[in-house]
Amino acid sequence: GCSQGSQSASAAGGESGSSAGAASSQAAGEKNHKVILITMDSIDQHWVSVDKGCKKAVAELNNVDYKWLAPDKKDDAQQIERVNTAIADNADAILIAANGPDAITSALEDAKSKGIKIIYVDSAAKTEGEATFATNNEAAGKQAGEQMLEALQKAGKTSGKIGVVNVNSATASTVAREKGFRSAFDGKGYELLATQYSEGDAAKSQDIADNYITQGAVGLFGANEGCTVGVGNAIKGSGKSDLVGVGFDKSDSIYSLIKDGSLLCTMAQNPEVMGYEGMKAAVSILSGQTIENKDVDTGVSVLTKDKIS
Amino acid sequence: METKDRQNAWKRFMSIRGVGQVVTVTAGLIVLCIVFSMLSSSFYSERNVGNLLRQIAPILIIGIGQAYVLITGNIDLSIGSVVGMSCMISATLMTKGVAPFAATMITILICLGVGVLNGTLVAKCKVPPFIATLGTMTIARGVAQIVNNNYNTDAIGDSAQGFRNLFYYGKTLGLYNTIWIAVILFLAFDFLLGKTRTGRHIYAIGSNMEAAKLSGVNSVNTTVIVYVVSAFCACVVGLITCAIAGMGTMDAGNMYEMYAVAAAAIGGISTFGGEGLLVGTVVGASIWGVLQNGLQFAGAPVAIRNIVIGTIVVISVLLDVVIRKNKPRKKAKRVLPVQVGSAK
Amino acid sequence: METKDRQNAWKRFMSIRGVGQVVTVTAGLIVLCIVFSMLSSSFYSERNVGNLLRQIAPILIIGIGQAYVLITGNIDLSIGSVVGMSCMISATLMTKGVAPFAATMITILICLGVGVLNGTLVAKCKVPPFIATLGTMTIARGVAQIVNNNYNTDAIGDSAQGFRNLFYYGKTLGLYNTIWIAVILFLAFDFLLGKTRTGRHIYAIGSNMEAAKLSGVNSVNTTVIVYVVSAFCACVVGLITCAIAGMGTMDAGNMYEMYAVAAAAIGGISTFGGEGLLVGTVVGASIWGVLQNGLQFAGAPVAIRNIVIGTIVVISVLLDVVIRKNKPRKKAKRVLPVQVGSAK
Amino acid sequence: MGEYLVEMDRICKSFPGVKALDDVSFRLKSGEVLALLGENGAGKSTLMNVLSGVYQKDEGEIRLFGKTVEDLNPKKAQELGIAIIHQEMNLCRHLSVAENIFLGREESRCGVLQRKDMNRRAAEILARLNLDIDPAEAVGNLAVSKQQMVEIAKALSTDARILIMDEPTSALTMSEIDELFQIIRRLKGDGCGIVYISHRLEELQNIADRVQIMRDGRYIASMNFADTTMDEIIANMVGREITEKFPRISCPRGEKILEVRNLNAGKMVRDINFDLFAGEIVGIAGLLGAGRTETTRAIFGADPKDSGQILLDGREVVIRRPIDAIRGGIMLVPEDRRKDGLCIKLSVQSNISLPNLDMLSNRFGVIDRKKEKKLSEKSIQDLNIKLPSSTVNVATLSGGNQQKVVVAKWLARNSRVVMFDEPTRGIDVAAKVEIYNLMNELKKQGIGVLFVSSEMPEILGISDRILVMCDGKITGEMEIGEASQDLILKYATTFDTKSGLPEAI
Ligand SMILES: Nc1ncnc2c1ncn2[C@@H]1O[C@H](COP(=O)(O)OP(=O)(O)OP(=O)(O)O)[C@@H](O)[C@H]1O
Ligand SMILES: Nc1ncnc2c1ncn2[C@@H]1O[C@H](COP(=O)(O)OP(=O)(O)OP(=O)(O)O)[C@@H](O)[C@H]1O
Ligand SMILES: O[C@@H]1[C@H](O)[C@H](O)OC[C@H]1O
Ligand SMILES: [Mg+2]
Ligand SMILES: [Mg+2]
Repeated sequence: GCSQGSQSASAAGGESGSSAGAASSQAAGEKNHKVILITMDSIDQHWVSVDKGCKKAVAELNNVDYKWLAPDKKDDAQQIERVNTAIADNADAILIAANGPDAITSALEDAKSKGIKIIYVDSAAKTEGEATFATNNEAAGKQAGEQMLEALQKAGKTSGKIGVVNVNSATASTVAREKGFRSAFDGKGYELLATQYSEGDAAKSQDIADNYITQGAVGLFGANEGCTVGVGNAIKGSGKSDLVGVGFDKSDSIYSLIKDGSLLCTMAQNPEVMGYEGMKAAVSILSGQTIENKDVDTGVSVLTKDKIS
Repeated sequence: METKDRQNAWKRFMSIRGVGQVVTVTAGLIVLCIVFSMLSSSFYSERNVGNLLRQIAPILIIGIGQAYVLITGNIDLSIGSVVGMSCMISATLMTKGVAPFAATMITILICLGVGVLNGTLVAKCKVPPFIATLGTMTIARGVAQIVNNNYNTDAIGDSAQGFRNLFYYGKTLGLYNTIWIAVILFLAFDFLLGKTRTGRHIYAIGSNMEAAKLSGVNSVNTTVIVYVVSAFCACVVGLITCAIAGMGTMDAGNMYEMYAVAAAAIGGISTFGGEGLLVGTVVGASIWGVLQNGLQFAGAPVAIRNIVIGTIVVISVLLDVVIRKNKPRKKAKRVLPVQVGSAK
Repeated sequence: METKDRQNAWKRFMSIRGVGQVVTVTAGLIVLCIVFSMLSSSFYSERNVGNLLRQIAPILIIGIGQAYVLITGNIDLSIGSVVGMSCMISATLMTKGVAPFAATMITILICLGVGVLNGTLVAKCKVPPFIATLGTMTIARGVAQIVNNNYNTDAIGDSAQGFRNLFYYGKTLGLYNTIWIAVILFLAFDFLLGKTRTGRHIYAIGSNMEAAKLSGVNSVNTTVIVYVVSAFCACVVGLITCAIAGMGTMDAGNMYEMYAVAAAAIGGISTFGGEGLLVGTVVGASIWGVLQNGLQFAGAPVAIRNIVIGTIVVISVLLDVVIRKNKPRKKAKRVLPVQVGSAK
Repeated sequence: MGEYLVEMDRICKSFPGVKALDDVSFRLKSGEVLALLGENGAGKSTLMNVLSGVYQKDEGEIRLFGKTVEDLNPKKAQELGIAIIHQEMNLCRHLSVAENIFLGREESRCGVLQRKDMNRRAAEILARLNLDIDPAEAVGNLAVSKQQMVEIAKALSTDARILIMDEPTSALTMSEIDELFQIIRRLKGDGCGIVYISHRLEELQNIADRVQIMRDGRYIASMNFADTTMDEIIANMVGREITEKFPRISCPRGEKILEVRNLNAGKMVRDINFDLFAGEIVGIAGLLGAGRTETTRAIFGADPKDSGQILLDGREVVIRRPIDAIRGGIMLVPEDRRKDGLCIKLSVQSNISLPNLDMLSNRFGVIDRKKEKKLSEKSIQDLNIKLPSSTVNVATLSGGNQQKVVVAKWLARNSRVVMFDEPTRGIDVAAKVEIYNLMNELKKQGIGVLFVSSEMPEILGISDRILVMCDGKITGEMEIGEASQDLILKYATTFDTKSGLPEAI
């Protein structure tokens, strides 16, 4: 059965998929922990995976009321509103992927002052949280750059133009990736073109990538899922198999672009781990335990053709 | 006879510019609140009511601005971008060390400039309002981006804590300051619209530009005024947004012009001009805010939320149309019928 | 005398619905192209021209739809959401194993439903078009989100390669298919608008709804038709978007309704209805596309781009207004009043 | 005369709040011209709109050519052979003449419009009307009278057996009216039935065979035109005798109030000079398009002036905008009341106070509601405007009362000069008399009255002095004693030789 006794459990559906049987075998009288996940948006597969990880933990833990509150797009004001809602909804802990380090800070401090525990997943904000489970984006970006550098050098292209497709200049995580990516080319003799922004829209990213290709770029970087799909498709459409495309995140579309050789690789984050570990940490803290590792790099894996079966 | 008189008085009351719609949607608002309270116990908690009112405030403020413009029969699509501009300019100035008060004043001045530009393009250059403000919408967004060199700003810092409290975090007499700001702006602009000469001129040019002009109304000035009011309201919301985040974000206010139209139109402001009561916008903004907030509490996914909100926008206007249809309507005529002697 | 005749012919040509504006903006387009070619050598390369045309195609297609609606004096704000809906529905179906052809047909059918709804709300229920389509815009976005349970879809897979080639990647006679689709749609809809009875009725209801109705024009049907055309165009662009990414993205088409208005309005379609030539939309969409593309080549930052584009939107319409203003006013007609006998 | 083409029995039609037709019957025979007469709001247009399918009747029976018909709509009525020229101009100004004529009945082959064919056929129809109009010209580019002729051409092009004309001549020129009458006679000869609605009773003697009179939505009388008199018709229309059609009063001429010196504004106001004295009504006569409206607008500041001076009570006043004129005490009751006179979505009170808000508000611009109410109620009383309360929308008033509101807004404040532009156009006899009385009242109070009119009888009947304009200039001036129609016409056609010959006389 589900959710007897707990009024707020599981009025949820879709976005806030409450885990099956979350409240069911709870000992009578003991209150469930209310944990709310707030992501940057509801669009990227990435967040779906974070949510999946959370749900997995919730199913194991069996004493959590879980909701996913997602803004419909990356927007600080919306994210802050979600935090306020979580406070009003009497959350015990908030798992949050901060859009940027500053904007959300006051709202989170407000939450903290109400005794709500903050755990960061994917991206942290400036105010201190109980723990952070995220990719080290700058390092991962640099890794992506090194992959591209290696491939270019192997193909004997020691100079040339490189295009960068990013979400916008406001999303801290992707800006860090770009920074890392660019740093890999310092002093290596390549010309990095001015960044173009696509809001993570795959079609827009592709128009931008097409234009880079026309400008004679030898390599293209996509800073998140939508950007990467656009880059991969543009390379595919150009028919130039010697173009090197490198991106971020994993999705079905990205896999097939890697498989058919349009993309060299993608930096696969581990969003499920972020969700799973984040949720577990939240519950530990709420039950009064302390956790050792407060800053966990959930790591990236470089997914190339041979690593995708 | 007496009941008929009373009936007539009621009918007449309902037929004043937009009163009918206001009554209908207020009823709708109450129903919504009841439904959401039933769906989630936290909805009607003290905490959430304060929160909810604070969420409604910015929508109300831009709704007021849009209502002014709509009553003159025009539209302002630049609202969202002006919010962004205001947010970015004030934040950039503060991060550069300008005192919050000075930063606020400079921001307001620049935003009013957009209003003047809009009004001039529409009234003086006769550019269709939709296109004129579509243009300034794009330009203002560009300005918001260029102001800090295409990056969101850093945190506006501790010296701006007063600013942040004033616009968002602080409370006065138990109510959030944001709510007070909305209340004060509403009262002021309702007074301006309802009780002053300028307000009358706004209705007049929305009802019949030519007749208003021939009655001595300066249509260019009046149009500029409404666009300036709209830009001012957007500017205030931009300052609030800056206070909320404590930093400038370039895409702040995205789509707000549409929320503003929705709030005003749900509240009975005719998009054809000449009619509507500002109090309707309060109800319209409240419906909008309650929907956003309540649907979150009810745990409705984004998709459902959009479908519900869209449907309510359409239905609220549909209701008004249905009500009007049953009201006697005069056909516009080139020649006016006259009833002499026989009229009682 | 003869030169005067020729002058008159020219004047008359320029005064036909929107021709003047088309001529002006075509000149502007040429100037833009020259400027960008000078700024960047790759702009005028064979590769980029093909590319550019392919980038223009979707804007042209939605521009055509919006132009139809604008000519009747209405507006369609739901275009962007229908693009998103079409993209998500077709992709979801294909990932679920539905054959591309069937998926395409089902998608088209559903999108046309939105058109019918829009037309009915506006023409039959008399909901102001701005509000009606603001509502359906929100609803359609909700549908786009709900269709795959609020997730972007997976890749549509290899079996859909034909679909992807047909709408985007393939070439026919040396030109990308996307360009052919735009050309064919343009020719078909230009024919419909310019050469058929339905087209005439579209202009008529935009020019004078009452008169058109009294002449037996079915205004409801005609309005529904234009909204269906608009939804169809948006649907095609949605399919193209799906073909581009090879997957469904929920926020595809965001803001496209505004691009569509800009393309149509720059091209001389009056936002007041009754006039405008579809060929203007080709020029309008081209200007829009050339700006986006050229500014990237010129390395202009996003912010500057927005400012340039916004300014060009305003100027293009301003030019038209100025030209119209300087058009010689009709010379006074001297005519005698009736004076048949005197009253007896 | 032939059998009945139309038999309408006991027709009722209500609009919310108004019973526009109450038990009205109507007959039309083939080969006759029936004049349908009545005051404004009597229900004439509504009856014809029911007949042509624009409105659905609530009760009653309609037989066409002897057969009962139900569910008429404009299209069906047209197919059955009914054509109507509506009272309101009903053309699409963006479309060409030919496109308008064939709107809703376009010819197409395999879906393709036959534009050339339609242009050719339109040219034929226009030629039959002796009209020199290019079928490809956009209607918006034509003069109003030509537009009206296009509407007539459109009606004729359907080869209808029943032709309804609702005030067809209100915008036509003399030669065009002659043309129209000839066509009516020809159609009559062909066995068509024609319904002719007009407030210009003088016209009837040229064409009417029979008259039917309506009042307050009811049938009043019907008779052969030859067997009745104009007085009887008017009495039937109004429900009482109108004793005096032009109630002139005489006042001594006082001092000079207004002086217009060398006024130039645009093409249609050229070197205008005249004076206006207290205690007189000065009529401005002229042909349609002589520039009278533009002259009043220029004086009032509604249009920009190129040069010239305006002196009020001997002192020069600078008028750049209407507000300057209003402050100085110069008022304009504009020509087109719907378009220029009223804010139709606002209350009567708001309309009356609109030009007077400066007097009603303090220096912060806050309106004193009590003062406003007093002012509007006083003018409502003074002008005898009939309404339930001053807060109702003007749209709910009957037309005559709406018109009084337009006048009232200008009389609420102390004025020195009031310019009336065509104040009686399209209104019925009784209402006209009220307007004349009002002008007389102003004249008695020593206010200068300028009275623009295209109706010769009223200009001659009411004015004390007459100015005649032609082609943007004042071409003649006369005291009422020396005035005559012929003299006015002579001055009204004194064109500059430079600017070519008059197009139509
Ligand atoms: N569409 C309508 N809605 C409501 N009332 C209407 C409508 N059309 C006409 N009426 C009312 O019906 C009555 C009859 O109007 P109608 O237009 O038939 O008069 P008319 O005899 O043609 O007058 P006129 O000489 O001024 O043209 C008037 O009181 C008018 O206000
Ligand atoms: N906005 C305009 N555009 C084109 N022509 C105009 C415009 N306004 C006025 N005219 C023309 O200028 C001429 C002078 O008009 P005006 O109204 O001053 O004449 P009038 O003597 O008052 O005639 P009427 O009796 O028709 O009012 C008319 O032929 C009119 O058609
Ligand atoms: O890791 C996140 C992910 O890539 C998303 O798609 O964009 C924002 C990032 O923070
Ligand atoms: Mg009538
Ligand atoms: Mg006139």
